[in-house]
Amino acid sequence: MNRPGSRLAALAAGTALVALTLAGPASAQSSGPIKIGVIAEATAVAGSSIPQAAQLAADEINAAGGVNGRKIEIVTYDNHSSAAESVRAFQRAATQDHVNAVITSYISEVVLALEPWAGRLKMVTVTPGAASDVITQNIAKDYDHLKYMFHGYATSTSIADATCAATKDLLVGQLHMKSAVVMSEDAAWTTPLDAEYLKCLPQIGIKVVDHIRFSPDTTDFTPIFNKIEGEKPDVIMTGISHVGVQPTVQWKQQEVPIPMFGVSSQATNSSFWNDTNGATEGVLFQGFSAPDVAVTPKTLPFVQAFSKRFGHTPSYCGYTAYDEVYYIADAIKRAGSVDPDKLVDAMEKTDFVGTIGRVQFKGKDTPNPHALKIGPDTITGLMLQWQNGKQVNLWPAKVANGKLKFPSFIKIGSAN
Amino acid sequence: MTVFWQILIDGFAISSLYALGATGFALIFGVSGVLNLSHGSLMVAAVVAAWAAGDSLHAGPYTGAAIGVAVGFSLSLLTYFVVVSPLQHTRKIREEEKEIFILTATLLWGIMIQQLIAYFYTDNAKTVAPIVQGVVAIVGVRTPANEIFTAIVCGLAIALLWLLVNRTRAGKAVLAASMNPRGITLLGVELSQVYVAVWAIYGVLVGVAGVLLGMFLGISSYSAGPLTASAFSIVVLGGLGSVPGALIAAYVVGYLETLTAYLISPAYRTIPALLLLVAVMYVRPRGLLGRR
Amino acid sequence: MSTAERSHLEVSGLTKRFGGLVAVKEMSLSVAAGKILGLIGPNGSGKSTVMKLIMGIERPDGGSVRINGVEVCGWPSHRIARMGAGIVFQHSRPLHRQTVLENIKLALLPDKLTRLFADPQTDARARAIAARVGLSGVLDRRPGTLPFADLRKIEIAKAIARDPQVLLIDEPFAGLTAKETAAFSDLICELRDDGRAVLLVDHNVKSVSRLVDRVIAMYVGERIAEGSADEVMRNETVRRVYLGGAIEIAARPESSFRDATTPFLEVDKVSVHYGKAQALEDVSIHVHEREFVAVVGLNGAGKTTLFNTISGLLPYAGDVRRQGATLRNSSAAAIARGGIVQCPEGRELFVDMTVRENLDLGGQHQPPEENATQIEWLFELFPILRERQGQAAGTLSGGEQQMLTIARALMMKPKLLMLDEPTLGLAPVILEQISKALERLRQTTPITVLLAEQNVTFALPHADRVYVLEHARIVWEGDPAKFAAEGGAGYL
Amino acid sequence: MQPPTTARLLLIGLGAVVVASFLPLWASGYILGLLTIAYYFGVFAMAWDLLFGFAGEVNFGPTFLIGVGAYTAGILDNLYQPPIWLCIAAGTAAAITGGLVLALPALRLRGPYFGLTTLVAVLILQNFIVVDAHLTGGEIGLTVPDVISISDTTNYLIALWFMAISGAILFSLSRSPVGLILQASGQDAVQAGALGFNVTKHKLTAFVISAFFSGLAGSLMVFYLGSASVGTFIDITVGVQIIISAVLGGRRTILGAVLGAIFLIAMSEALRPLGDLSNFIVFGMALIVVLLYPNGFFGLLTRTREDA
Repeated sequence: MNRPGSRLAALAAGTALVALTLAGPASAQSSGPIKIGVIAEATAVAGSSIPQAAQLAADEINAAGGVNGRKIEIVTYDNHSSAAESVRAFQRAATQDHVNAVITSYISEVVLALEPWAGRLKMVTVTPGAASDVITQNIAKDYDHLKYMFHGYATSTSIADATCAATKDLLVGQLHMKSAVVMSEDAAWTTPLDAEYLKCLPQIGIKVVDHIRFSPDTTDFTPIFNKIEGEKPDVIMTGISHVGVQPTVQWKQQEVPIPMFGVSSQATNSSFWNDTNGATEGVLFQGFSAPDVAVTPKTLPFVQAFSKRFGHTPSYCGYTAYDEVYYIADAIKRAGSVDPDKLVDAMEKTDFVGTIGRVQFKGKDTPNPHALKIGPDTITGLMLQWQNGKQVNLWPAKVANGKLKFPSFIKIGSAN
Repeated sequence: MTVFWQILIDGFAISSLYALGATGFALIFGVSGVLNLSHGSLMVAAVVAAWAAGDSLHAGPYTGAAIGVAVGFSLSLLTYFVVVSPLQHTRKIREEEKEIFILTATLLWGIMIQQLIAYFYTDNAKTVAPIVQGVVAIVGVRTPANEIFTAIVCGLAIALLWLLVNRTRAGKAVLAASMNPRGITLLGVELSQVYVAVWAIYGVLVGVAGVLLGMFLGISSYSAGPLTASAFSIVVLGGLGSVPGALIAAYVVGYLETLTAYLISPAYRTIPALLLLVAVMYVRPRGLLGRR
Repeated sequence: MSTAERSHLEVSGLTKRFGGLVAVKEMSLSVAAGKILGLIGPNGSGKSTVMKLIMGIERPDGGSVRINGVEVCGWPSHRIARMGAGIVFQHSRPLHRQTVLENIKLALLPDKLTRLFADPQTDARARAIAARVGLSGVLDRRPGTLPFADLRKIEIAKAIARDPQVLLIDEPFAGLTAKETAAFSDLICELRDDGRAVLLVDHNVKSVSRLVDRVIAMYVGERIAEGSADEVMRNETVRRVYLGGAIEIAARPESSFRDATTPFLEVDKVSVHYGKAQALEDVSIHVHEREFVAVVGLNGAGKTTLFNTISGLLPYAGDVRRQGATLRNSSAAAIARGGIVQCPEGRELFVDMTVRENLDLGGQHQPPEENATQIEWLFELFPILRERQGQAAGTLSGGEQQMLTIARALMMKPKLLMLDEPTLGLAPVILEQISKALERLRQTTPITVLLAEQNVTFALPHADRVYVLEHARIVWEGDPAKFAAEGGAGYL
Repeated sequence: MQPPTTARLLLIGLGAVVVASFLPLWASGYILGLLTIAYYFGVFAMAWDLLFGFAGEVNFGPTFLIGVGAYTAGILDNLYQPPIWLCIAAGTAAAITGGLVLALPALRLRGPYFGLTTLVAVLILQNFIVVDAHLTGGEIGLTVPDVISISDTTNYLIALWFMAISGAILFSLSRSPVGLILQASGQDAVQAGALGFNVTKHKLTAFVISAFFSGLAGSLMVFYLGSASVGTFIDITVGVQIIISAVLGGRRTILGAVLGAIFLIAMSEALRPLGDLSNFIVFGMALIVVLLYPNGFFGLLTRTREDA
């Protein structure tokens, strides 16, 4: 009669013990190294570059003497692409490992889940790859509370703008295209993107003949492509991230005679060529960086260092994460302290030329504070194309390293 | 008019894929009453294996496909011997509770496979190098040769299965076992052997279905869950344990999805199929051709 | 009619169809307070269905069920229960994680969601009931640890917890030893003496004759006789149903079989339990090569259990030997391949397959050409099967299915053919055909047959020797001639 | 060997909770955050176990109830910012309604059919949320402006005592007369009916109770996390976690579910450095327990076995 009771009692203590074993020694505060937490998706191609690039930057900075004599230490957490796990990791970073800033995730769901926590735990947090406009809109709504969040990557809207700018020069200017079909996955992040497409495309003389939104878990794209073929547009403006391999492969298989152009997050991965068995030949996709495009003097050195150390080129988040470590360090230096509020002030004054361009954040009173400024004199973005296994940049002209080139089944101007 | 043909043709390919995927699933349930929730993971494993073979070993499409099928096959047997068979024989669990335990166990097993794949090959979507390329025009519909190839292979595989089951002694025994396991024992057939045979057949089917899926659409380790769910619902819709039912259901679902994608909106592709399923559940809980 | 007031249970014109089959037809019965009615009939006679219909577990297609004059026909069973009917199921499934006491308390609980705490007297009442059925000793034990008889007592206790005036008991004595049976009978009598109306459902009159005031005998859904136990036992129709008509026999003396020393099949002191229920108790039988042995006994006596034990489908104590070699370690399939083939009571046909396919499956262990000749021979034996070749087995009539079952077994070229209740639910004319076929087998082939039957007239003409199985034990052994005199007596 | 009595178990449970209440004195905010989530999952798992272990219904869609509750509360707060308790009440109510809508027809089905229906309910909900992004925030999730508290300790204690109270209620319920009837209905509906119990009524109640706690816990968790997303509340994998917690902890024990939940979360956290291998290992361990110790942790601890 007695045993099981006592066993249970033992368990009660055991429960607490489990917790204990997880608790490491709390580390020192102001002296010692500056800690930057990196919460990212180790098994996703896009995410896996984030901790690597951050580490690279940290090592470079430390080699150069660190920040105010303090070394930078990168603490990484794998979030298994899950928002819930990210929150737990974030709590650990802040209250257990006492990091001074966090770089996290390319998934908007994760970043948005962390945003309130950044506010609660007063933790300067920067995302290297999420695109949702909501992140910065939230900051605008509740600046005092959420000002610790910084959007280190372009918002959907500004990505659409960058794409339009490229469309103007490449498709309208060079190929005299007149019509387009907007094809996006039906998801929250594409809502502002599509809205901006529909606004800016007509302004540059492209008629949007149809606007297709498909379920993100679509596997069979034949119906969609058939429909588009029927409408005979000059180009398909894409807004895809959750899917990428599937539509690309089926576009090739079905030999859709219309080029795909626009946002295709998966296409920015260097592994995309292999994942699609080369089906991506000729696909155009917007980006802010590419392995052999010297966007700034810093880009190529970074890519070389990165490839040398990790054996493969960085994902798009790699570039931004690398820059983020630098400008966080820079902000700490300027703030002369790691106090969150001081750090935020310094971050807001960031003016830093990184691997993807000149980094400046929009001000407190803009509709989306702490978003990157996108434009000719800050970050222009690129328009790349897959050409036999390589990502070739076509736009803007001054950093282009190739010419438009389409596979044989593409019929340019088939409409007219 | 062309829309009609488009729906007819596209629907056929995707439906055939569903059919192939679900057949094995139904067979297993029919014979041993096991719902194998690691189904999707096995398919994904086959695809990734085929892809990896092409990617890292530079194997040709045929070799790649072969390797994929082989992996599906061996994993299926592994599933049976490591997870299912022990639970079927244990005395620790009351018979009436074994169902939930086998469900849970295969579920866990599936997740383990999925995690392992993600760990080694990331969760990116993968596509298997297609065996045939190019486009063919059928009644004015430009159709990828691969789509036709897929449909044909599925057809062949199902036909072969049919022959195996109806024209060979071993196959007959399996079929009989699915109708009346006790009867077949009394005729001197070892059920344990039948089970192994069934899991072997299932393994091949899963492998083939997976590889075709990988060539035609491409899948990632995330697809494991949805794949299981779709097989599950198709089989229930057709009537648990009835292979013909599963076939019919597969085409119903496939065409319903294609219709929705064409005529309503690609955004709502899956919803009508789900609703139909629920409706059938309530109107005819045994499914279309359900026996049990 | 005036009985309506007096009798607690009043059933009239009760009818139930399953698809085409009429399971219960225009059944009427009435049980008055303080009386016990026995409802008897062989398997498939519909007696259990009647009970389920009364209790509302099955939905009647017509008729009336009155409890204390209240029409409850078609009500859900929980409402009928509240009207004062209780049922004791043959198979008990108590709550395994609860103690005996808790199991009894369960039955005392009101059907309320708000009742979060059992009211204090519940416990006392539960204990009282337990004492009454003789469970006081084991109140805090878990059902899993109790003998079968106690499990049955728990069922009774649960059934009487709500103090029902109408008590239905399904096969009260199935699986009980003689001693337990006696104790159980007394308990039932007490319940009657409380002024309850008790309906006992069982296979044969004998087991309940001590208790019942009146007996109704059913056959294929209809009442064939009613009266006192003796009357019913003497009733011609009943005798025919159970014993069949006059018995002619053609036995060969046991000594005439050359393997007299070690018989082909020996079942040696075999005991089998279903959970706690004793299904076979020290059963020993033997069958010589080429001999035709009949095991007669009523449903529930253990015939099927015996066969399944021989076929290796059940775990058992004791030993089963084939030509002196134990079968303990061989799988059911191996035993069948070894030539001991069973035609199961349930037939176990592959209903969606054609007759021919079923036969082929039987012959799958032999080379095709042998099968061809074998099938030819079987079509001689059962001509009807030839016509039905291409038809799905499920669509055959009962008799044809039975023939197919036998034929399928014969496809395996068995040394020993075990026939379990081949006559079950078959029309006399079909029996005739099957009987002829068996005789033909016996004459023309070296086959050994072990036949389990409750229909004695069918069994005896072929049998060389007869065993009588009763309540899991062999109670009589001898040749058919003696059976008519001794064994038959008290068989009903 | 007899398992401990209801009162005794509750006492020990209370002891454990009291001990756990003092954790904030020395455990870091991270540990607290970890356990906070674990406790909410504990409630999910207990609610599931009531349905499976007692009513005998395998609900593959616990996240349907949770999701409906969580999102209703979240959306309400997002749109109108009423007082939080109102949102939570609304979420709970919605979950109960959802539970009824699902259960009324679904209870006519048995075994895998019932399971599939609940599974489909989850898929449909998921589709709806992704498609109606303007209302639900879609796949990137819904940000909730208000939170109950931003203090780790407060959140921790709320979760802890919420779990403790839910556990006490559910556990006593399971051992109360109603629980007894429920168990009887789940085990043998025919017999339960013959004993005069309205089986459907009782199973429906079980479903509603399960929905109540799932919805309530879901709503509370939204206001702890400050955001709701498919990945955290609705995804099938979340449901899988819940089911596994319950089976691991020991089905038909209610309290065991909590152990299962804490184990799963603590484990996956402790093994985080291993990346995706961690999940592989955690689920591997779970599989081993299922294969070798079908009675789960609680079974091992209390030696509760069905027959012996």
